[in-house]
Amino acid sequence: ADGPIKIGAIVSATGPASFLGDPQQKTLEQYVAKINTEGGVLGRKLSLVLYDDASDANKANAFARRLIIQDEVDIILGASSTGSTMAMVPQIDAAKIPNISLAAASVIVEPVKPFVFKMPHSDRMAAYKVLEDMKKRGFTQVALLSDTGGFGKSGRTETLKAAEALGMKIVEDQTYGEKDTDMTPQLTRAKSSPAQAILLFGTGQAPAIIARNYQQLAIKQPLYTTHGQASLEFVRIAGKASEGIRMPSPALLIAKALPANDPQRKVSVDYATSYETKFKSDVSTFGGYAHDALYLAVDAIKRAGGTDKAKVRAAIEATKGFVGVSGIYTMTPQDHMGLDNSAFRMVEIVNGAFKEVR
Amino acid sequence: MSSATVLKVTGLTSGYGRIEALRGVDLELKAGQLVALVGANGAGKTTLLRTLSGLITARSGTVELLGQDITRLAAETRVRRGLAQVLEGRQVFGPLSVIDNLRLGGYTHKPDPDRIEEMFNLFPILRTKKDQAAWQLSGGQQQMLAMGRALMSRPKVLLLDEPSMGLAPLLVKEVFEVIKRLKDSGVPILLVEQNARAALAIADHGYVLETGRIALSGPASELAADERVRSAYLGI
Amino acid sequence: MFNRTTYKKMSDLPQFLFSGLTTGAVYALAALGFSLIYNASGVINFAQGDFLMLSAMVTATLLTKGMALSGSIAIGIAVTVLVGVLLYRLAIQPAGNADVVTLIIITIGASIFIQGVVQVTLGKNQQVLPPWTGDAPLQILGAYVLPQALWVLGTAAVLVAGCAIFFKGTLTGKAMLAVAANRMAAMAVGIPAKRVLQLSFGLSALLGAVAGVVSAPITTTVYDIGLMLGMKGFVAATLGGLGSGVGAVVGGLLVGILEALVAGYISSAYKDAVPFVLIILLLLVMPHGLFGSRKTDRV
Amino acid sequence: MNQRLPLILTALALIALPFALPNNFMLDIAIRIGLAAIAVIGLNLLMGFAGQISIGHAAFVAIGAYGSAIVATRFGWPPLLSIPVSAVGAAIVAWLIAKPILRLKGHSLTMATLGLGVIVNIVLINEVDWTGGPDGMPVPPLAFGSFALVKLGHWYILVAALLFVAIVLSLNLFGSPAGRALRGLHGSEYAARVVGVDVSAFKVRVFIASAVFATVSGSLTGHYLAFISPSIASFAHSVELATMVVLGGMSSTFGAVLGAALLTMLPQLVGGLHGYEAIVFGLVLMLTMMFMPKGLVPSIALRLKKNKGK
Amino acid sequence: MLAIKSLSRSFGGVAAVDNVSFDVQSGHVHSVIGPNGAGKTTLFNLISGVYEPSSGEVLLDNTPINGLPPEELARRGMCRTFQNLQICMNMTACENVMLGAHLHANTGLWSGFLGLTRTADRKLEARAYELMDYVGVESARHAHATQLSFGVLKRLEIARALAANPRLLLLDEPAAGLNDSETHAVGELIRKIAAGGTTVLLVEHDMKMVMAISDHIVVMDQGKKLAEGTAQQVRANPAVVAAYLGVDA
Ligand SMILES: Nc1ncnc2c1ncn2[C@@H]1O[C@H](COP(=O)(O)OP(=O)(O)OP(=O)(O)O)[C@@H](O)[C@H]1O
Ligand SMILES: Nc1ncnc2c1ncn2[C@@H]1O[C@H](COP(=O)(O)OP(=O)(O)OP(=O)(O)O)[C@@H](O)[C@H]1O
Ligand SMILES: CC(C)C[C@H](N)C(=O)O
Ligand SMILES: [Mg+2]
Ligand SMILES: [Mg+2]
Repeated sequence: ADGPIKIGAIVSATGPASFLGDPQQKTLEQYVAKINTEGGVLGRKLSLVLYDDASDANKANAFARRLIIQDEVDIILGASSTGSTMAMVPQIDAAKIPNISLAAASVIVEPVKPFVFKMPHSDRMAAYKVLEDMKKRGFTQVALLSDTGGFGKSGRTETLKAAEALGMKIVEDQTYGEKDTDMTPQLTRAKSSPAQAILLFGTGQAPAIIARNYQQLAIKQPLYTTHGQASLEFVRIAGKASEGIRMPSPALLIAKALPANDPQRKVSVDYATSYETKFKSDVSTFGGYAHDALYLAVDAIKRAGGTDKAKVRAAIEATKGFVGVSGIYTMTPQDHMGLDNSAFRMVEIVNGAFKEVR
Repeated sequence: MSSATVLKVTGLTSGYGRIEALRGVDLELKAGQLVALVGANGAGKTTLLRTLSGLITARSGTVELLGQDITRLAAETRVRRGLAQVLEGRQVFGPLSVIDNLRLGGYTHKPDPDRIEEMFNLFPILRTKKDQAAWQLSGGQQQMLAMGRALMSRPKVLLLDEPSMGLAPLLVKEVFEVIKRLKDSGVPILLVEQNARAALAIADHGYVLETGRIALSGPASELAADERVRSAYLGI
Repeated sequence: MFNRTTYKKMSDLPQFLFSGLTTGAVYALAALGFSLIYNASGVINFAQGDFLMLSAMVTATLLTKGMALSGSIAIGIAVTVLVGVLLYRLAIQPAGNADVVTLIIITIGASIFIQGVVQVTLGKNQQVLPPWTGDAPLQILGAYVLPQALWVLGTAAVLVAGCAIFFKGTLTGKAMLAVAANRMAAMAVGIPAKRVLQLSFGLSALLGAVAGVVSAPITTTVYDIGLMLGMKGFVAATLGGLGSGVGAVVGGLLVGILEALVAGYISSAYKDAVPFVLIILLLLVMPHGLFGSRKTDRV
Repeated sequence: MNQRLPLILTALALIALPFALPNNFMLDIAIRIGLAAIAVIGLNLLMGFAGQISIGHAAFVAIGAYGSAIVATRFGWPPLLSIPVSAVGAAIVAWLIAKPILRLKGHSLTMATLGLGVIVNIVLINEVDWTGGPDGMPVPPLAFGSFALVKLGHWYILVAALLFVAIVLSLNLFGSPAGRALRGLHGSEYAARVVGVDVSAFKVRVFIASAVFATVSGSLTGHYLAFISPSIASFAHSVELATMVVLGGMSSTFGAVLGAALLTMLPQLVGGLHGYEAIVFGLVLMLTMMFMPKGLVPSIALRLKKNKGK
Repeated sequence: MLAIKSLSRSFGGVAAVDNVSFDVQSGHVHSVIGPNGAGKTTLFNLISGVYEPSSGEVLLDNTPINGLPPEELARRGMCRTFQNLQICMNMTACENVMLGAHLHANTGLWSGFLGLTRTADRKLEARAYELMDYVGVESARHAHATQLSFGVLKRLEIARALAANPRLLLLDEPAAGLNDSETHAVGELIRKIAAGGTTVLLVEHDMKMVMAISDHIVVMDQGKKLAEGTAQQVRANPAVVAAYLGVDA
């Protein structure tokens, strides 16, 4: 009787953030088709309306309006980056349409906005996870290298705060541009500083180059990055230089190594295999967020019994123990991310693969 | 001197965009001849020469060079076949040196240092400025350079668009002498000159162009004596 | 802000300089391509950066398909040169006597188009080429230098010398300058203007292509890296004096070194802004760049 | 030349448009086009009239957007005041940098404007406390006293009215002595100077004027989108603005509007062609310029004239 | 009204103008002649503020004007044409002439934006048409500058300079590209301009015109002043004949 359920999505399929948006687009298309062949949701088919904001926040804003007014979608997934998400928020608020963002920064859900939710672990959680691991290894002086994009910038702020809270010291605080091709000057300064470890906070292409620069300079201090690098793609580009790098990551990257009783194992392995078979490229956690967002939305729509926006919103907020590839989500009116630090695992790159550090 | 026709133009029309600047021009240049083309500003003289050398494409009509139809040929092919032109308003290659300007005049031919030397002898001032950028030359010096550049290719047919413009009286005389000498050495020349009197004086034949059409033609001496020509172009 | 100025060691200087030189050499090669097309047509080719990207992307893709490095590089370069020539033949030449700004917009369109095609056919993933002669860094004056960086510097030197000889020593090179100075006069002396322009696009695509494959082992490549490289190349070319080969190289190296020194000694946050401020100041003193020719018209 | 007719037609078109548009989404696009067009009309004064190419003009759009947003949020001024304040601020910035920068010619100038854009972009990214950094910042709605502008229809009326004013101003300037002085210094600086045109003063003035157009457009854009991020000052956005000018036709006021319209709509039109957007977009850009090298409006005008002639 | 005092300018060691002095009487037609490369155009460029002199002085109405930019000189009543055409190719012929009247129009940006100059502009346009008729390019009334032939552009420049209503008019080879009849007409035009009270400084290679209309002639050669005087005096000067005129001039 009812028409299809319209899922709107805005991702950065092109532009500097395409490493995020591209797997997200692929994932969404693949899984919407999959759900439809399995009979849809509540007897209705899903119909995906996806736009590429080309990594431009203003375009994201325009497309959000288009999804709302023209395409009349029932829910919006995305955007890929914090900037694009924040540019959409005013429209989301005004239209009172549920939104699940695929971007990380805490600002997206702090303060809580009634209709805005997000999937990835926040930069703050990453900062704590990394600094705590450093502290465990006895490092208290840290050199920080962050990119000037949204993720790096707020990651830097969170790291500075976390360091203070943990009684650690950021002795070198360097930045770089997302499109830079040489970060040896910044690393040289980190190398000459009394830092005992280096934290790289950023996403995109530069970190792989940084890893190579790090190797070139024969730096001794261990290098940490964040879930912004959580993909084998990073290992492929950085090559040998990625050996020994540690980062916090969702379970997805170590899916096959998870114990059989781990609740995330099945869903993670399934997603990783089907993505890798279909697209012949490495699965990434970024696509994983899209996977989770889609299933979370579907789950909420089922529980809401339809696409009434207020009901779906309430259903998302009431999510409990939803098992995704990125973690196990439990939303509350105060927490629109629904993850805690346990969903984050510290991994290290060993022989070109991710190994969980215990 | 009745000999072969080197350049034969029939029913030539040409122009710019919506403007039709030439409307069916017939003209002939015979071997060893110097033909003068006169006409008021905007009559279409420059347009005619540019169409002949292929800088503008003809809209209809034909141009034959040494018996071959060249109406559709590219400018560089025409140069290679022996056509050379001195452009109106000098048009030197400003940033390039004087000597490079001359070298490029012989672009379609083998490098020819002797010829450069000949040009320097013809216009000694160019020798003293040979390494200077052409834009630094005075107006008249640039005009000499333009002439020298055109002669570099040892043309078989020469089109001259106001070669005496901006030259001092002594040099005007000299340039006219050069033209005469070239003609005597057997190079047929089509000469556009505002200095109609001097042009007709050395020409064998003349054409008067008015708003894109040939209004008059005949032996140069007859034209120079023609009442209409005298009042309209010779300032008498 | 704490710690901004804490650990600035003079002993790091050689490292900064070498880093700057290497990035600078890539900028220089991009700048050289700009200068070449500019010399022949007065056009700023916004697709210049995409030439660097294209050759590296094609090469990387062929490598993953199992082809040998040298063969992949050869094809990568050949494809790029072909694209350069086609850009002229299919997009610039048909526009006829259009204004330079119009032609510039066409190159912007071409840049977007090329990126679009690469992204659809070769993918959006970051790619990297293996270094030509190993990746064990060498120690020079206390700085760690990748062998590939020496390749970049050497290639830049060779190409610059080649360009200098081409423009100073060959008639074709001069004809190229003549076409830019006065297209009509060039045609009138028998210079085949279209062929010369086509050559200039082909050559600058070649410069870009070589720059792309020689630098990709260090910088990595991705379909949209051209914009950044193009912008830096343009800055370098203007700084050195657009149209001057030496200028392109000096400009490129200077921009690279400035970036490295500012990042190393002043502020990595403002590392892109500080060089721009300096460059603008320099242009105010030398409006035609370091090696640019002065005006070329008289009244 | 009759100036009235095109203006009357424009007014009619602007009035009729909302009734012709099928839905609010189209109205939204129309508003965005209008906002962009105001900036492009201003840039056309600088590029089309005076021939000073700028690929850093997005800096002024950004100054308008952020200026207005910062004044409104950090100081709590009413937006109605924050817009003129940021326009004045931008004018002062423009005035300060215009004189030295506009002494440069050709590509050096282009490069300097590029630098200006990059510098503004970097400042916006780095001064997080003021601008929210790369994540951008929210902008309060435009309010007149207690009446806040949120309805699309209201926005349309405001933007259409301002666009109309901008068109009138630009057309007026074109045919005035000041406009001739600007176009004259574009054609030949020497010629303009010997007849008494104070070239540098005129360049400075038109730079400021075009900055103010951009600022007003930027402020309104910020309020309209309710959110701004540094990408508004990006190199790509600057190039987009310059492209709009050339695409529409250098020095043509209606061309500026058409250029803005085309480049604003195109991404929306090709938005569904996943992966192929860039290819189509690039092709359209190239083909338009190849077959209408003088830009849309002059080329179309020429064609119309030709047909009439026949 | 104009006094040139020991004016010099060199380019890379070559003295293009070398210690030249002379006075120009108001209301006269004053010509500067000399071989190609003698320094005439450079002299014009020095007087009109395009170049700055290496040494020496230019006085206009007894006040030094060295180093003043062209636009300031225009305000003081000087205007010129160029040997290398400087026509604004992005405007119509008529607009080029109207541009000449810049100093006599309301050129405020605000007035422009607000359209306050419409009526005044109509008058300017009428005046421009008048001037175009006056210099004999009435056929170009509705043409765009790009559509005109060289000779027409040359005269259009004179019309533009006249539109400025200058007290001192510098003409650099106004007859180049004109035929004898047209040259004759321009000669008469210059006389008329002078009769109207405008001082004319003329560079020209057409001796017939120069001799016919000049009140005073300065001869230059290799940057230096070679001779000076009336047409008869100059013509009789053997040095001038040798360097420039040739025997049968
Ligand atoms: N580039 C152009 N675009 C449009 N029309 C042009 C162009 N050049 C010349 N014309 C027009 O074509 C006609 C012929 O011009 P042309 O230059 O051939 O005349 P001309 O006889 O050489 O004149 P002059 O003696 O002034 O040099 C004129 O009406 C002129 O206005
Ligand atoms: N900007 C410059 N740079 C170098 N040399 C110059 C420059 N301007 C003029 N010259 C030189 O100064 C000399 C005088 O030039 P100028 O143009 O004044 O001559 P002119 O008398 O006007 O000659 P013509 O009658 O040929 O126009 C020439 O030899 C010229 O090469
Ligand atoms: C790690 C990514 C999911 C974060 C993303 N780059 C952002 O801007 O928030
Ligand atoms: Mg002519
Ligand atoms: Mg001269």
